[in-house]
Formats: sequence, C-alpha cells, structure tokens
Amino acid sequence: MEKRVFMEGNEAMAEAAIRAGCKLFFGYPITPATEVLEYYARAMAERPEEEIMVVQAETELAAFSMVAGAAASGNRAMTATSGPGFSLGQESMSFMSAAEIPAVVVDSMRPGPGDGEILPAQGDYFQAVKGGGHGDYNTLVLAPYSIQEMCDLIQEAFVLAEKYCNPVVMLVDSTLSKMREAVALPGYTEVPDPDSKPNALRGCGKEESHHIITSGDGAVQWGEYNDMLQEKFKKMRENEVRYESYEVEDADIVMVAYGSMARVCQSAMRMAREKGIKAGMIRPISLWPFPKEAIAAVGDKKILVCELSAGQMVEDVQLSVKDRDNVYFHGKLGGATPTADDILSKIEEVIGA
Amino acid sequence: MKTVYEKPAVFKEAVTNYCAGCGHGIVSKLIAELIDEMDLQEKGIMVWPVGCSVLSDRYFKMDTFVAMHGRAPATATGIKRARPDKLVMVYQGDGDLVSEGMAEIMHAAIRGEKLSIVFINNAIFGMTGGQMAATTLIGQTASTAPLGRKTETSGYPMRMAETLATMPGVSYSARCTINTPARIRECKKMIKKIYEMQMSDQHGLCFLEILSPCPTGWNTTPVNALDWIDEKMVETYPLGLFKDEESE
Amino acid sequence: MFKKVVVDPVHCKECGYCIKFCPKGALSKGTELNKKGYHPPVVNDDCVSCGTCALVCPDAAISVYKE
Amino acid sequence: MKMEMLFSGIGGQGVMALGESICAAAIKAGYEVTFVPFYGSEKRGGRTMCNIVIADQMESPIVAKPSIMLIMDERSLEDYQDTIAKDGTLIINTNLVGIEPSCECAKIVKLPFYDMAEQVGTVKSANMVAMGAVAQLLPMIKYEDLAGEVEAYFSKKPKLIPANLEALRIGYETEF
Repeated sequence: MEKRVFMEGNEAMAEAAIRAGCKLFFGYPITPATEVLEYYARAMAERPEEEIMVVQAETELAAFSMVAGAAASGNRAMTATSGPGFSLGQESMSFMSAAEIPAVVVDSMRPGPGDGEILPAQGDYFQAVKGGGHGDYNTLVLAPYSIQEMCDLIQEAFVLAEKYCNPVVMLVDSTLSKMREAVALPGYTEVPDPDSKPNALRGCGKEESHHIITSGDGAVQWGEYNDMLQEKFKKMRENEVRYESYEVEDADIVMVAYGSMARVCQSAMRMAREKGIKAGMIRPISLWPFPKEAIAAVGDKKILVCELSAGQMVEDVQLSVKDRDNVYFHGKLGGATPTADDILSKIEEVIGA
Repeated sequence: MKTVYEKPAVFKEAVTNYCAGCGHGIVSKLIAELIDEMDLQEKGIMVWPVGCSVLSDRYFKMDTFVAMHGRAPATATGIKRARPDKLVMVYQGDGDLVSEGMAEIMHAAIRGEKLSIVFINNAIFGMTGGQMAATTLIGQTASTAPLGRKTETSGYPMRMAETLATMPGVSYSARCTINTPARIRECKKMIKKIYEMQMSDQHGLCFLEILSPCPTGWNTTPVNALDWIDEKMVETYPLGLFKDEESE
Repeated sequence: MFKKVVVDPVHCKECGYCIKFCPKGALSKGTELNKKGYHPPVVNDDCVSCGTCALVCPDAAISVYKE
Repeated sequence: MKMEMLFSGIGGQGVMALGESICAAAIKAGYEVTFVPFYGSEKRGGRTMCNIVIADQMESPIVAKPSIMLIMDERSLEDYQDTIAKDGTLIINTNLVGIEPSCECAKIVKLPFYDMAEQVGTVKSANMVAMGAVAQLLPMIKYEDLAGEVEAYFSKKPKLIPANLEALRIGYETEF
C-alpha cells in the first residue's frame, strides 16, 4: 500500500480519478467543489505525459453536456459541482441515463435552498437519489464518509458506470471536500480501450454505426426501451447495495447516517457505549440502491436517522421498516453539523422515549 | 451508361420526416454527398440538435450524437476534446442555436473550439409548429406572434454569422442560402470548406449559416418559400462571407 | 428501357422544386399517387440529364443517368 | 486517545498552515487525524478557523469541546471561548486580544506571539511561535517532525527556514 499522505478531500478525489484513467474533466467553479477543477487544471499543466484535458465550461449545463459528449466517445470523463450546479446538470443526468452514457458526477453538497451557504449539508439527497431530472431513470449514488473512501469509491464509480452504461453520482459534502486527513492514494488502474466499448462514438467507417439518441419512435418502441432501462435498474438494485454496519447486533438503538454525518454518529456511538447505552449504526454507502434489507433486519429496535437536512433519507428508512413509529429523526439545516455530543443527547432522548 | 446523380451511399433507406420542400433535406443531402466524396464515414462524428433534424440518426450511416436542446456545441466540445483527430460535424437549427443554446455556441466560439457548425436559419420554430424564433423577421407572423413580430415586445432578429465573425476564436463565418441550383452548389462548397478547415487542425470554430425554406412554418408552398427567402429574408440576413482566416 | 431520370416514388414529397428548376421544362406533375398521397413527377424526352432536378430535390429521391 | 483542537485567527496569520503542520506531524506519529478548515467569505483578512482531531481511530471531524484552543485575535475569542472543554487549555495571542476571557477552563496561557516572533526576526513567524506553544501540549508529536514540517512548508523559500525554526523553538521552550 502506498504511503499515507495528508490531503484535502477534493484534491485526493481528483488524484484518484486521474489514476482511474479519467483524463477528461469539465467543470465550472463552485464552492465547495472548485478544488477538483483546479487540481485537474494543475495536473493538465504540470503532467503533460498524462494527456489530461480540462475545459472550464461556461455553465454547469455546458460542463455536463461536455461530459456526456466525452464519455460517449468511450473515454472516462467527469465533472464536480455543488447543489446549484447539480440542479443545472439534471437535464444531462436524465439524458445520460436514457442514452446509456457512463460518466461520473460529483455533487459536493452545501445547504440550500437557493444559493444558500457554502457549508456542509445533505439536502441534495432527494435530487441525487430520486432523480432530479425528468422521466423514469436511476443513477447509482455513492456516499463516502472519509477521504480514503472518496478515493476508493471514485475509482470504483468509473467501473460501475461502464458496467451499467449509466452515470454514477458521488454524493459528498463540504466537510469531506474541504477537510484533510491521511489517505493512501489508490494506484493507477487498468482502463478499457475506448474502442472496445459497444456504443462508443469513434467514426464507424464501413462498420455498423453508433448512435447516441434519447428520442423515441412511438409509444410501443419507447415503452420497450424504457422497460429495457428498468430491467437494468433492477439489476443495479439487486447487485450494487453497499453499506457498513457497526455493533448493530446487541444494540437497543441503531443510527442510520451517511457521509460526514456518519463520522459524527460513529463517534457518538462510541460515547454512548462508554456510557453503557447499546448504540449501533448502519451506514449506507450506496444511497441508490438503498440498503433496505439491512435496515429491515434491524427488526423492532429503535432507529435514529441523522442527516444534515430536514429529513430526506429518513423516508427511505421508513419505507424499509415495518413499524414507522420506531424511526426517529434528527436533522440540522443551514450548514452547522451536529457534534457527537448533540447526537449523544438525541440518542439518550430516543432511548428514554 | 453514366451516372449523373444517385442518392449518397451514406444515406439510409428511411424516408425523412421533413415536410415537402424542407431545406433541411437539401442541406442533409449536401452533407451526405460530402461524406461520400471526402470519405468521412470513419473520420466524422455527427452532432445533431433538437428540432426538426432530431431524427437524423435514422438518415445517416454515421456515428451520431443527438444532443440535448441547445447543447450541441458543448457536447461536440466534449467529443472533440476526447477524440481530437475526428471531424466533429455539428448541425443546429435556430431554436437550438440562437435560443436555447446561445451560451453554448458563443462559448464554443470564445474558446475557439475546432468544430464545424452548420446552422439552419429558417426564422421560425419548425418542429413545435411555427412559433416565433429569435431569428423571426420583424412583422413575420408566427403562432406566438399572430400579428407579426413586434420589436416592442419581442426585440430584433439575431444575426449570428455577423456576430460570430467579430470573434477571434472564429476562423470562418458566412451566410448562404439554397433557393436556387447555383446557390445549392455554392452552399456545398462552403460546407466542404468548413470541414476541410477543421481537418487541417489549424483553425478555430468554423460557422456556416444557411437561410433555409420552411414552407410549413411560413404557411406557404415550397416553391413560394424559395422566393420568400429573396423577397424577405436576405434583407435582414444578407448573404456573404464575413470572415475567412484562410483568405486573410 | 433506359431512363434518364428515375424518381423514387417512396421518397418523393411533391415539393415541385425539380419541376421549377428543370432548365428544359422536361418535368411535370405526375398523375399517380404514392403511398403518402404525393404525385411523383414524370419526365419527357426533352431531358438532357443535366442533374439539376437531383440537385434541388430535398429528399434525394431522384437519380439521373446519361447514355 | 482522542484530542480535539480549535485554532482561530484572521487571514494572513498562518493559522491554517500551523494546523496543517501539526496534523502532518501527528500522522507521522501514526494517529488518525482530521483537519477541517472554515473560512469567512472575505478573501483577505477574514476569519480563518480550523477543527483538528487527533485520535487512535477514525472519529468525527467536527470539534465540539476543544481541549486545546488557540486564539489569535479578539473576535475569535468572543466567538469560540464558550465551546472550550472544562479541562481544556486556552492559548491567547495577547498582541491582538485586549479583553479578558470569560470562559471556564483548566488553564489560560497568555503570550504575545507577535512580540516573541519579532525578537527572532519578523512578526510573520507569530504562527510558528504559537505552534511551538501548542506543541508543548501535544506529547504524542515529536518536535523534530514538527520542525521537519516547517522546513517542508518553506522548501521553496529556504531563506526563511532558520527564522521560522527559531520562532518554533522559542514557542516550544516558553514556560507556562
């Protein structure tokens, strides 16, 4: 394993993406995701041998469209943005899913609605997980909780995007983007030949031509196409659930949290255990597909969902369990992250309830 | 027996969805002829817009990306940056390029993207059924301008070719039309020119605006539509070459 | 029998451009309907195989040959 | 072991560089470390604050009750003093803090970092003096590692290294 380096989340993630063979980056500056674009721009300037290509686009609308074009050519491509830019990118999210274009999109969440703040938040859960664009589509949504996991998952994100020919969202937040911690940067990965991908635009010559289209030809054809996509989403749901559970077995109360909030809950869990409260935690890593079964298996224990939102993931938790009254919620809005002590008080309150 | 003209080989069998007398058909045919003559099937990747030409993937045996509305220049940027050795052939209408995608075309021009853009100006929204476009002439009626376009409420027709010609990132900008056999031949030469310029790898954005008949959108017959271009359109949209880096 | 102008009856939409621009006036509206309800043009012996009709046809429906 | 720290000052004082150097030295010593920066919206002269957690295992990066709080200016003291842990140590830069702290904590250290830095060269090294003072409270970090971080930080301006190392040393050796 490579020596651990002390790196910022955005920069480490960008480096991991470069090492995953993503040489094409398109972005628009927005806090707290800008450092990904800046890191790529520096890499393009300083590492000519890697043939990195970065375009600072005029809008996120354009950046996402550039990603779509570049990824459609069979090459790994990505963008990184925050909520306001992710909103603009939704037309492309819907389009890329419909057109089966594999791409990776990072949304580093900050509190909305509107321009909001540039602090951490998790209010883009619905937009990312439920599909913020038009039509019936799904994208894999991965939510790391450490810089190490940001690096490991973004490398996997490219593989998953190609496996399912579908965009993958990396849902992080301002804390993970801006904080620094020690990380063992993953190495360079094997990258498939762009021409080996079935529908990559390459110039067909006399062979069968390749088409990236999302318009239908009547209700029957478009219905069948949609059914095919749904079949694929079903496979994703079956095969790509990711989560970690911590001390759930003997727990009286199980927290559910993701991303930086899960880091806080993990510390709160240890503090609770020290006080003799049997607390556990389930941390969804894939937010779509959601680890429904793991949460259902909690049974009749009390569940405390913690989010930096007014309560978004909590709906998926409620859909996963038999008794919704067992599900408690603690959220914070505006950019302040609850401390482990705050969560511990909430645990005590729920246990007493 | 000698063949004077046969349908270009790159065309598929599909009957186009274009109305009778539609200029899209003529320009598509010219592009198809050039693909055959210049042997571009392997070199070229086509980017089509949303608009009447949205179904063009059915007409061409070419690698094709039908972009989101207005985003063709951005999508084409992504393709060209990923595969710089390819000829990226962009085609857009006026709803796509001037309205929905104004930012994308202007910024592709600002960046001097190595793209060839064919722009069909028919002064109307065709696909959605005859609504006013940014290119609609003053006084011209449309379903959303039943008394004709009024400058007080809807402003002025946008001259893309002239505007782009002022930009350093643009290497070629011209406006032509296709309402006579001679002009169709001229138009083909100009399309060829913008493809060759991109392939030379020496130039930035190359732009060709084509005034194109839309008999349905103009509520007239195909033959009268050809006359309308001379009678009405060229006054607002003068034909000509506004910039050519190669001849400077 | 050798034909100078072959009109593809499937693709023709009867726009009339070929008739308008034929320098010899050799093309005229046909009497037979195609499946879409259009009348593909017919050609008379004045045709000199110049190819103008094919050039202006928006539907690439016309092929032209010379003896 | 889990230690939470909060360092706060104004832009240009080098609070972030100080925090990052301590983190890097703690990582060298084998700890799990998180550094979370917070900036004011001003590009120059605004608030700079960081949360640092040094622990045996991965913990919450959000600091609730810092056991070491370094305050480089008066506004920072007003904003953060109430969050300090009861058994914590508050270190104040008296050159920019005129008011008395009102918080309850185990120990308050008052040092004129600007004056001390000036003695060995320039006020710009005040953050290094402060880092030396903080390092006294961090027995798990090796002084040599911290000095190594200072050298690395100024690797592009090697002329500045001796003065900054000296600033670090006087902070480290000041008794309190």
